[in-house]
Amino acid sequence: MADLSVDLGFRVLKSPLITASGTFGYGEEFLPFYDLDILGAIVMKGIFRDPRPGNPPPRLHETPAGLLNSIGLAGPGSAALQEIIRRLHARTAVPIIVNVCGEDDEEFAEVAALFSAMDEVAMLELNISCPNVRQGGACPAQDAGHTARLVRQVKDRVRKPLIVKLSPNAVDIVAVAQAAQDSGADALSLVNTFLGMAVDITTRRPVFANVYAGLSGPAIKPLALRLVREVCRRAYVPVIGMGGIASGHDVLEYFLVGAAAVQIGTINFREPAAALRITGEIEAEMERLKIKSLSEIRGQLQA
Amino acid sequence: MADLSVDLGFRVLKSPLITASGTFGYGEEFLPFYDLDILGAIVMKGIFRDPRPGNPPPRLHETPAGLLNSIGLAGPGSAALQEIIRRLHARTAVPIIVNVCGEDDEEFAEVAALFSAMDEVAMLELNISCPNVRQGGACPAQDAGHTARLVRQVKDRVRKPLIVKLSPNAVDIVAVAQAAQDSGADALSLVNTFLGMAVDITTRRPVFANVYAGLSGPAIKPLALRLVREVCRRAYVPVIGMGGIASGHDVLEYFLVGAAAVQIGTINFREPAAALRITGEIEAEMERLKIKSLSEIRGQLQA
Amino acid sequence: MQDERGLIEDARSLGGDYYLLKIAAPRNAGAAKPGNFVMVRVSPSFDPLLRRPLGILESRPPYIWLYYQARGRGTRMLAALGPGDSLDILGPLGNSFPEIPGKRVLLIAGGRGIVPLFHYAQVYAERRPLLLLYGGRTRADLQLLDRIKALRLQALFIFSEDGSLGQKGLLTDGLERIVREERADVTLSCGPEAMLARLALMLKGRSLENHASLEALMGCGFGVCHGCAVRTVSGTYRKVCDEGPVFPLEEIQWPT
Amino acid sequence: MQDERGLIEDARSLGGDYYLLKIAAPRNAGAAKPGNFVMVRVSPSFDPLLRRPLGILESRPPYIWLYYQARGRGTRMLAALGPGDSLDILGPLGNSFPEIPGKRVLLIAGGRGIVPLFHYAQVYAERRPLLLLYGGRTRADLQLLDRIKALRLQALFIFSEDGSLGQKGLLTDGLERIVREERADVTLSCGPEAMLARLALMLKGRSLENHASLEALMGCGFGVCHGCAVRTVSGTYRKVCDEGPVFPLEEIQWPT
Ligand SMILES: Cc1cc2nc3c(=O)[nH]c(=O)nc-3n(C[C@H](O)[C@H](O)[C@H](O)COP(=O)(O)OP(=O)(O)OC[C@H]3O[C@@H](n4cnc5c(N)ncnc54)[C@H](O)[C@@H]3O)c2cc1C
Ligand SMILES: Cc1cc2nc3c(=O)[nH]c(=O)nc-3n(C[C@H](O)[C@H](O)[C@H](O)COP(=O)(O)OP(=O)(O)OC[C@H]3O[C@@H](n4cnc5c(N)ncnc54)[C@H](O)[C@@H]3O)c2cc1C
Ligand SMILES: Cc1cc2nc3c(=O)[nH]c(=O)nc-3n(C[C@H](O)[C@H](O)[C@H](O)COP(=O)(O)O)c2cc1C
Ligand SMILES: Cc1cc2nc3c(=O)[nH]c(=O)nc-3n(C[C@H](O)[C@H](O)[C@H](O)COP(=O)(O)O)c2cc1C
Ligand code: FES
Ligand code: FES
Repeated sequence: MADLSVDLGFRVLKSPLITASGTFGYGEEFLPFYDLDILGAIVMKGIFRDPRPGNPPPRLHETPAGLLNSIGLAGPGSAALQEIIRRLHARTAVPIIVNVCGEDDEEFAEVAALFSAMDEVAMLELNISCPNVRQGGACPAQDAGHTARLVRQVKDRVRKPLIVKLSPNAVDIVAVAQAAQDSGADALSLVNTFLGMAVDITTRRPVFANVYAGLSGPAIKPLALRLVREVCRRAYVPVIGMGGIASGHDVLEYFLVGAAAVQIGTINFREPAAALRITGEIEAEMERLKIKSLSEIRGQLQA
Repeated sequence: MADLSVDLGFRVLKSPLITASGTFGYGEEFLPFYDLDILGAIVMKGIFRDPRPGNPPPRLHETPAGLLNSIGLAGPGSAALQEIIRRLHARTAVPIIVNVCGEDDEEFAEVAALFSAMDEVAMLELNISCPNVRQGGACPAQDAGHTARLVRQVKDRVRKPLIVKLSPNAVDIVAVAQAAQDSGADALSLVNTFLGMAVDITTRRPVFANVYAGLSGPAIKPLALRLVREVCRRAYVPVIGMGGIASGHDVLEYFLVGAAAVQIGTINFREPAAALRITGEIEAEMERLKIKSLSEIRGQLQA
Repeated sequence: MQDERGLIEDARSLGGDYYLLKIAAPRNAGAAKPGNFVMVRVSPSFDPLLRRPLGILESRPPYIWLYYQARGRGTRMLAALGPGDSLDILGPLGNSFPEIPGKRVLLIAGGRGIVPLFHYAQVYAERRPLLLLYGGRTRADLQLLDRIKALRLQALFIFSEDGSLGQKGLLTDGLERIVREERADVTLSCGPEAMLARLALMLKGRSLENHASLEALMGCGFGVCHGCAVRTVSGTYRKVCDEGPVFPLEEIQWPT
Repeated sequence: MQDERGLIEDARSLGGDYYLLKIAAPRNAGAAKPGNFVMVRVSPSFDPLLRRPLGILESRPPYIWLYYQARGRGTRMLAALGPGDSLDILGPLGNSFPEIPGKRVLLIAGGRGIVPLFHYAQVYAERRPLLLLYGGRTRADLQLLDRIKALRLQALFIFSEDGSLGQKGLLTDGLERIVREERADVTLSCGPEAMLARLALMLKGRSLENHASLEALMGCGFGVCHGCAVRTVSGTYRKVCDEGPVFPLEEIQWPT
């Protein structure tokens, strides 16, 4: 059997597959479908300090091969998540990544510090790129200066590896990526959802109360892959690629443009055991292509 | 029957539906499918001064609900297109829009002037946004300063209404839109294709020789609709919306965010008589919503 | 909860956009309780991307029956499938209607809302008296009458808005009298949002116990996406897929 | 050229990924010439977005027959359709093989490349002697032999790489001898690119007239997208859909 492990420098993962924040609940929900231990890691749904109700419905809108969401980061707050993590950690050895959110820089730092202190947590992912918190989709990751300040501030308060999650809606995603790594990010992950919208022509209103929502799913893969390549060309820290991944073939494409690991998101909704299938497909592709380790092809795009 | 006409200010079109450049050949190819006269206008495939062979194959790659293309603006050159336009004009009364391209500003102006002088041509569309001319997808529409210079230069040489076609890959599309209208554009059209890519994992090469290609089709609709809304909020000239339109419902969404007309592109490949079907669907939706004219809903999004 | 490959045994069009599917899905069939639903993947294509939630009409292992209205893109693709085709079925999902022994239960079904209530009646009608109030716009919305009559209900009241079947009017027109004359203790309901909202208003302040099964847009169906939120009277949100689809009628903030 | 709604009359799996479809499509059937193809919309879904080009195997109005290999996403969806399903068919498209009366014609088919050549034989075999050289990797790639034998060809030469049917080897192994012994004047060929490239090399400089039917990625099939470009020896591009799919073998720049 192929060796699926990947090396992020600061940590080796037994598989390149990580489940993306907001698409995997708190892990527990997937225990009926497969042993989470086959995964490289799981990312918890984004968390703020306090409980949040989330946005009013509708929160989803299906588009061709895509999904618009405006969940609004509904969640139980940090204290409750700590409990959930302890419970989950007792049932599985899969590395747990906490997706840290904040209304302002101080909240980001505080939440990050809290989870950095937990033994059960492997890494932190700073979600500076959620389009559904403020109306119009503004977020720190749209601006390199803000990103640099925020990453430094958080980095000062944490001891765990810090992944910074970037937005495809940034004016210049490569500049933001550089700002993040120069400010101490241990890894970068991208992309979060693309800003999009839909209109209810009968009511003449936007489908979503916030007007814009985030687009994910297979529809965005060609766009996300290009952005991941752009960032990988300038990044000296490992890049975790995502956006529309639905097959082992997709995973290898992300590796060829330079990703060191990948996340799978929306596909988990459609197919709860997607990670299991994709793991098998990665192995099959590696065998077909006679690759012993994914590091052999990482960044090896001949362009 | 509903009145489908739309007023661009400088010209009234009998239908909001225009067929998009590069997806409708030179019009003639669609004569077997329906009477072109049902359309508001047709846009010719992009044209340079001289004949161009286009890019090496593969030039297309299908993605979920989308199409990546890197045709490279293959075409017979301006002189041959003039002949084609005369021939077509003899067979149909549909307004003809020429999609003007150039390797540099001077070529844009020269080609525009040439077609501006033709009686058979109704308007010009300046294609400053094609991602497939240079490697990496660079084009004038990525930069407001360049756009302003180019539009002024072209405007000085033409007497026909000038539509400027914008790129969704611009760092700031709203700034480019403003630059274009301030420099004399009579209308704006958007979006051209989004930069994306695909990888052949067997050869470890990008699918396309130019690495990046342009994504079109239903997959991009939520993203394009949002950009059209952003531009409409600042535009004082009419905006022609496009990106993934495949139904009458889609057309009305574009009108609600502020479009004054729309273009349909990729759907023409899948369904040669798409415009005929969509025209019927627009009429049916107007009847259902009790709208007498599309101007009643243009920009009427309640957000 | 299982994601299993079901095999279509029988697929029929019943008229009026309604379809009935018989599917061999032993794991779902073995575990289904009245009120549960499944998430069905209608196509290997990514368009539509999401599965569709459908209630379980009946379950007799190894089979389950689905009864649905083909209106949109996804359900129309489902309607194109036939015997021999297979279908990914995730379920059974959600909570179920409470059994509530010893009470007089009135089932209230609007159109396709019959689904979970039919299942309920099929499981419990032998054990105790059940009443069914069934309404639709026209007779086309009131399918399955033969099967319903075979259920041994104590009473069946039928309404159609156009009078093409049963009494003419909305089923809520008959509610008042039926509740009173039949001395119902409990209502279990499922139907369009407007119908449930009207029921909530009419039943408010009475001594009945009321449970309703809700519909909502669903991304996953098993609690992870938070897409299926419904607002409660206390201002918080509940997830229809795993905290429902059955809720106390009074708990939901209905549109006014 | 028509975009018509065809009705599937018969759909069969022939083994080895190969399928045969019989479709009522009177307008296409009435106009089809050997070498023409159709663009088939495999699903109402936008995934796959584009139609698939498939050659016309046979046409007897009001029917056309398609013979295809289900390998990728689109053709596998096609394989899921059955009698009674409808299918949007755009065609007939492209040019056709020249008739070339009075010559000794050798048809060369690799695998599914049999399609346009079968059609050619079906139309012209009664009028003049035709030879067929037919090869594949294994016997599974050489379907339709019964139908081929019924065509009254003058001679049939079969090759399979694994020797499971006919002679063992590539069909090009037999080419030299057949051309010589059977004194062929013309070759008409269709098959994998590597096979056509090899033919071009072997036939170069000889006095035969050679025409090959090409495959290319197609966006539209009727000349508007320029997606189907193939490079010619003169360095220009030709569109396979409307300038082809049949080209003089020598005109194409084959990969080396
Ligand atoms: C728990 C539950 C049980 C259900 N049981 C049944 C049943 O037994 N029979 C039946 O006919 N219908 C049932 N429905 C409704 C059914 O799920 C929708 O009619 C169906 O999803 C519509 O899909 P579409 O592809 O036809 O529509 P489209 O318009 O193509 O759907 C677009 C999107 O909207 C969603 N959607 C549209 N309408 C609804 C709706 N009313 N409720 C939920 N999602 C919707 C779709 O799932 C999809 O994500 C149930 C819904 C829920 C939540
Ligand atoms: C003129 C013409 C006639 C053809 N006739 C036949 C026939 O009679 N029988 C048959 O089995 N096949 C035929 N083919 C090949 C057939 O079109 C492809 O096998 C089919 O399009 C593959 O689609 P897919 O969904 O299975 O593959 P996918 O891998 O899902 O396809 C992805 C994309 O690649 C395209 N594609 C993939 N392979 C090819 C190919 N070899 N040629 C063209 N496009 C391709 C698809 O159309 C689609 O756009 C013909 C091709 C052409 C151009
Ligand atoms: C319903 C939903 C909720 C999400 N919530 C979060 C979140 O809480 N934090 C975050 O960083 N990303 C969130 N995302 C973004 C995903 O993690 C991922 O970046 C994105 O969906 C692209 O990947 P995909 O195309 O594989 O889904 C969410 C996405 C979806 C669809
Ligand atoms: C194959 C192809 C060729 C195109 N060629 C041109 C072109 O020559 N000039 C231009 O301005 N846009 C060109 N476009 C962009 C379309 O006109 C349109 O802006 C884009 O496809 C988005 O619309 P759609 O999603 O409806 O296709 C081309 C698009 C495609 C798919
Ligand atoms: S549908 Fe995903 S949480 Fe309910
Ligand atoms: S396939 Fe579109 S031009 Fe040939």
